[in-house]
This record gives sequence, structure tokens and C-alpha cells, in this order.
Amino acid sequence: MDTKSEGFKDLKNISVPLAYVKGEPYLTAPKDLYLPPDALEVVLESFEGPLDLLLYLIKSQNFDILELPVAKITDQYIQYIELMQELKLELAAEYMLMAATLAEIKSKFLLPQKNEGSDEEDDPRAELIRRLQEYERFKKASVRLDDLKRVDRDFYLPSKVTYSKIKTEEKKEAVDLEKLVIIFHELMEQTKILKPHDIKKDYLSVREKMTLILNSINKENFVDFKTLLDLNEGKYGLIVSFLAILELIKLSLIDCAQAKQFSTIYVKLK
Amino acid sequence: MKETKCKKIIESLIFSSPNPISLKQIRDFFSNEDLSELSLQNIINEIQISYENSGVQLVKVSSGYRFQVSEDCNEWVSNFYPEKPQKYSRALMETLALIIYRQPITRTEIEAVRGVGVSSNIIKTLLEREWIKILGYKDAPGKPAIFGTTKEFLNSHNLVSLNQLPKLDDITEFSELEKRQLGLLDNEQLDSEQISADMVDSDEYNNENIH
Amino acid sequence: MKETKCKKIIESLIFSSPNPISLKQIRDFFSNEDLSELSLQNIINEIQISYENSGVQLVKVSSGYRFQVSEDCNEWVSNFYPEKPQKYSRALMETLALIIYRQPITRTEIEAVRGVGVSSNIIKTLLEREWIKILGYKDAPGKPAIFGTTKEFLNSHNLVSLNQLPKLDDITEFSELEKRQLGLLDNEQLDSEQISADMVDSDEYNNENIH
Repeated sequence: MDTKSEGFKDLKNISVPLAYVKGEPYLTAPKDLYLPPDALEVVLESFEGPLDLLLYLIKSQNFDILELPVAKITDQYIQYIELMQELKLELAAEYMLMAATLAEIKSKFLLPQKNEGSDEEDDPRAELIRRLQEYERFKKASVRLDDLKRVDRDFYLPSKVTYSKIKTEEKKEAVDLEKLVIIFHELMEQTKILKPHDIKKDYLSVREKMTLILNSINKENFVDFKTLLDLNEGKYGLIVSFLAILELIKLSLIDCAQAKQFSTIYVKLK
Repeated sequence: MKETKCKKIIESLIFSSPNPISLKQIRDFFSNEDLSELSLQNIINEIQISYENSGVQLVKVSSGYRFQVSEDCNEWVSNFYPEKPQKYSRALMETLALIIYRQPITRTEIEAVRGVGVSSNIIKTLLEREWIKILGYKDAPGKPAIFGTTKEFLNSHNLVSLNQLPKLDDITEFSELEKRQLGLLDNEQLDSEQISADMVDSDEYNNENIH
Repeated sequence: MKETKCKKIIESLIFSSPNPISLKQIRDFFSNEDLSELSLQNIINEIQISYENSGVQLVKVSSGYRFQVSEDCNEWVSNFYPEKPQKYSRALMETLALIIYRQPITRTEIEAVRGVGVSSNIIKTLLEREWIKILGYKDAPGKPAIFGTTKEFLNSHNLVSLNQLPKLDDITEFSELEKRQLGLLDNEQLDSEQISADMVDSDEYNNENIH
């Protein structure tokens, strides 16, 4: 029996020899399952979970649940789990569960059967096999799915061809200006910041001017303050522009600089 | 309207649309033009023929008609773009397979079959890709989302219907040796047929009838 | 490679590219094929001719060649994508009103007046509509964006200047009536000027002093 595996030696320590429950107890070598710790990382990357690993072990490694000592499989799973705690914590519980399931199957198997025709529904092996088979179906399906021709991998689509938009009913989408004003008024009411009665008619022009000025300057370059004033706007317009600039300075939205008294005043976006 | 003009317009509509266009959409659009279903189909056929030797083809997918790069040009187009197409993980493909063949399905149900948690990233990727969508929420603790596939999934795979997908394999019988290994064929000598039958019965998510 | 094959491939490249493709890009791509500049230009011309009567045209723009919808189909395509007449929410109208009358204004300032957070969607909608734009960033913690209205807002409302909007003092007078209706000026018989004065004091957002 020189070819007997480590597993076999371990089996000797178990009180119920496998030979009794199975005709050929030593055919497969459990040491196939014994993966060196540095191979575990590879294993974890190549398996999608305990079912996948188990399928692999059954199909390729001749892993035999029956021949594997509970102690050994438990050891192995604990090894996985330890490694997984370093790599992918969330997987540990699922592998742990599988270890427990395997241990349960093994222990049930080792115990003498009470009833000859025990209830198959309760057989944990049947449930495990059902799950393995079900998983295998989808595993195969997923491979075929990946083989399907897929857009941007196996075939390509033309990009959307551009067209020039011809605007037809733009006005429809405008907001109701009257309503807008009423809404603003209501807002002011709510917040008790109603205007005093002596509000000037040009209320909006300074605000609008502030926006226009902000639009016309940038962060990078100072511009001559005078360029922001349009003489064509008349005295009234100039005052509005001036007030707008003062207000922007007050709100520290723009920077103002002057080399010396009466020299050119420069402004830029802050 | 002349049929040639109509053809030009339909061509431009399909080319400029980000999504495939259905015959119904076209017919609705031309509702003032008295475009019969037959002449519309004729126009579509004509467009298809006129593009036969060109770099793009007019094809029909799940949600309608679209142009596609011609078969023999795909490789060239692919080489024109240096970046490699995204490769999806096995975990993602398995999740997708479950959603396809078992929809409507919740995340917990997917996890039950795969025996491992489904990462939120996978669901997110599939939702962003618009291959799956949330169909609703299950009336169960935590109101889990129920997932199903979309027309976009079909479009992305040149499919008109899920029926064109390969059928889910019948449950694989493990070989005698495998069964023995699993401890199925020992003292008890479980009848494998009995097991298979049980499996089908207990499978409440079985949707094979979609095929 | 045959010229017909080459033509097909170039067609598919231009169609599949999201951006215009330059002759140089094509020549570089076909560097193994010994494609002369002249024959490439010939192929391009051929493609242009073969699309002459179709719904899309091959045109040259600054960065290269691209397909675009034929001139006489633009209107049809535009009509195919109708912009739904949007119904604007109260929150959007309030935000817009504040930006109009209080510009330049930051989101925080809008929120302070409305007493409730402004959803990013509203700002996004207004920016996309091109009714407002970011004028700059305030020199304050978090560098908040400063919003103002655009010419596009005026255009889409047939205005030349914001001054054409109903004046606020008109409304103020209207509100006197409203207040009376609401019973504000009944029992207490508050002097309306007194109210205004109180308000100015308590109004931390008040900017009237600029007038």
C-alpha cells in the first residue's frame, strides 16, 4: 500500500474505516485536494465560489467526499478562509458554509443508519448535488452567453449621424413671465424681504449689468475699467454700469487695481 | 410624398437615431402621408438592398431597425480603435445568465444558485449597460429588487428575442464515478432518476417555458 | 487591397467614429496597404457621390470627414425628436425667479431665500436650457458658483432686456391689496412704511442699497 495517500493515513485515525461503507475506499488520493498555500491565491481568482471549487474538485481532481477525512477537509477550508480574510473577506462565510456542509455530510455518513430506507429528502448529499447540478447549468450557459456576438466587441454600430436642429416651437417652452414675477413676489413675502416702496424702476438694470460685466471679463486678464462703460448708454447707463462695478467689488466677485492715483483702473474676475 | 423622398427621410431617421427605430414609429411619424405598411416595408427592403455592398448594413433587431457595420468590416473598425473592448468577469456573466433564464429574479435568488454573494458592482454594471432593469420590488422583507433583461440586451447581442438564445442545458447527470465520489451510490443506492424528478418539482424559478 | 474593399472599410470607419476622421488618420491606418493620397481622395469622392441621393451625406468639416443628415431631411429629423413642452415645477420657477431678480446669486443664497434646498436637477435643467449660466465662482469657502441669466433666456422669452419684465414695485403695490385681503392690515393697522423699514433691517439678503 505504498501508493496510499496521506489521506489514507489519516483515514486510519478515524474509528469507522471507509472500507466498510464503500467498495473501493482507496482508489482516489485525497492529497490532490491539498493545495500548497501559495497556490490558494490562484485558486481564489479562478473560482467563483464554493460550488465552483467543489465542481472543479469533483470533475478534475477526483476529489472524493467519502474518502476525505473530515479533519482534513475542514483544515483545508480553514486555510482558505484564513487566506480569504486577507484577500476577499466577503467570500469567507460562503466557503465556511460549504466546509460545514461537507462536514455534515461526512458525519451523517459515518454514523450508523437507523432506518434502512431513510427519507431521501433529508439527505444533505442530494441537496448538495442538486445545487451543484443547477449551478453547472448556469455556468455553462454563461460561457455560451459570453460567446454570443456582442456590440463593440464583435460587431460595431455607426455613431449617431448629426443633424442640424430646426427649432420650430421654441416659444412654447418659455415660462409664463407673469407667473414668474408673482412667484418671486410670493417668495419675498415669505421671507419678509419685501422691497421698500421707493424702489427705483431700474432695479433690474444694475443686476443685469453685473451679469453682463461678469460675462465680459475673465480671471486671466485685467481689462481697462473704462471699457466696461458704454458712453452710448448715456448718463443713466453709465451710472448703472458704475453701480454694478461697485456692487461686484463689494461682493468681492471682481478684483480692481490701480497703479497710482488717477491712473487707469483695471478689473478682472476674482 | 414621393417614395424616393420617403426613403431618404427614413434613411436619415435611422442614421440619426441613438436607438433602433421600429416600423410603428415610422408609420406614426408619417401618419399624414398615408404610408401603407406594405410600401413602408418595400422602402425598408430597398434601403437594405442599396446598402448591400456598403460599409454599413440595415438590420433588424429587437426594438427595430438600425444600421450596423458590415460583417467583413468589423475587424477593421475594431483595429481602428486602440482600446480593447471591456471583458466581463465570469461572476458577471453567471449573474447575467441567471437573470436571463430565471427572470424575474432577485439578488438573493441569484446568490442561492451561485452559492456566493453577488457584488453590487456587478448589478451596477449590468444596470448601467442597460442589459438588465429593475422590474419591481418583491413584497418581502427588505423589498428586494426584481431584475429582468431589457431590449437593449437583445440589441447589444443582435437578437430579436430571448428565444434565440441557446437553451439552458438539461440537468447534467453526474457520471457513475462522480456520483460514487459524492457518496450517492453507496449503501443506499439512491435512484438517480428519483433525484432528478425531485429537482424539477422543487424548482420554483424554472422558466424554461420561455424557450 | 481592392479599391472597392477599401471604400467599404473607409465608409464603415467614418460611420462608426464618434468624431470626424481626417485623411491623415485613414492613411496612417492603411499604412501597410500603400494607399496613395490621390487614390484615397478618389475613394472619398466616390463615397460622396454614392451618397448624393441618400438621407445622409459625407461632408468635410474642420477636423475631417463625417456623415451628416442631408439638408432637406433636417427638418424631418428635427420633427422626429419633438421637444416635449415641459411643465416647469414650482421649485424651478422660484429658483429661476431668484436668479433673474437677484443675479449674480449663488445656490446658497437661493436656498436661504427659499428656505429649502435647491435640487441639482433644477440647476442642471436651467443650465441645459441655457437660461442661466455660471458667471464665476465666489471667493468663499467651497468656491460656490455664481449664476446669472443668459441672452438665450431673453431670446426664448422674446425679450430684449430684463427691464421688460414686469417691475417689482408694481407688484409691491399689488401686495398692499393682498395684505389687506389677507387681513394683515386689519387689527394691527401697521403702517406700511413701518413694515418696510422693519423688513429692511431684518433682511440680510437685501441688496437695495445698490440702487
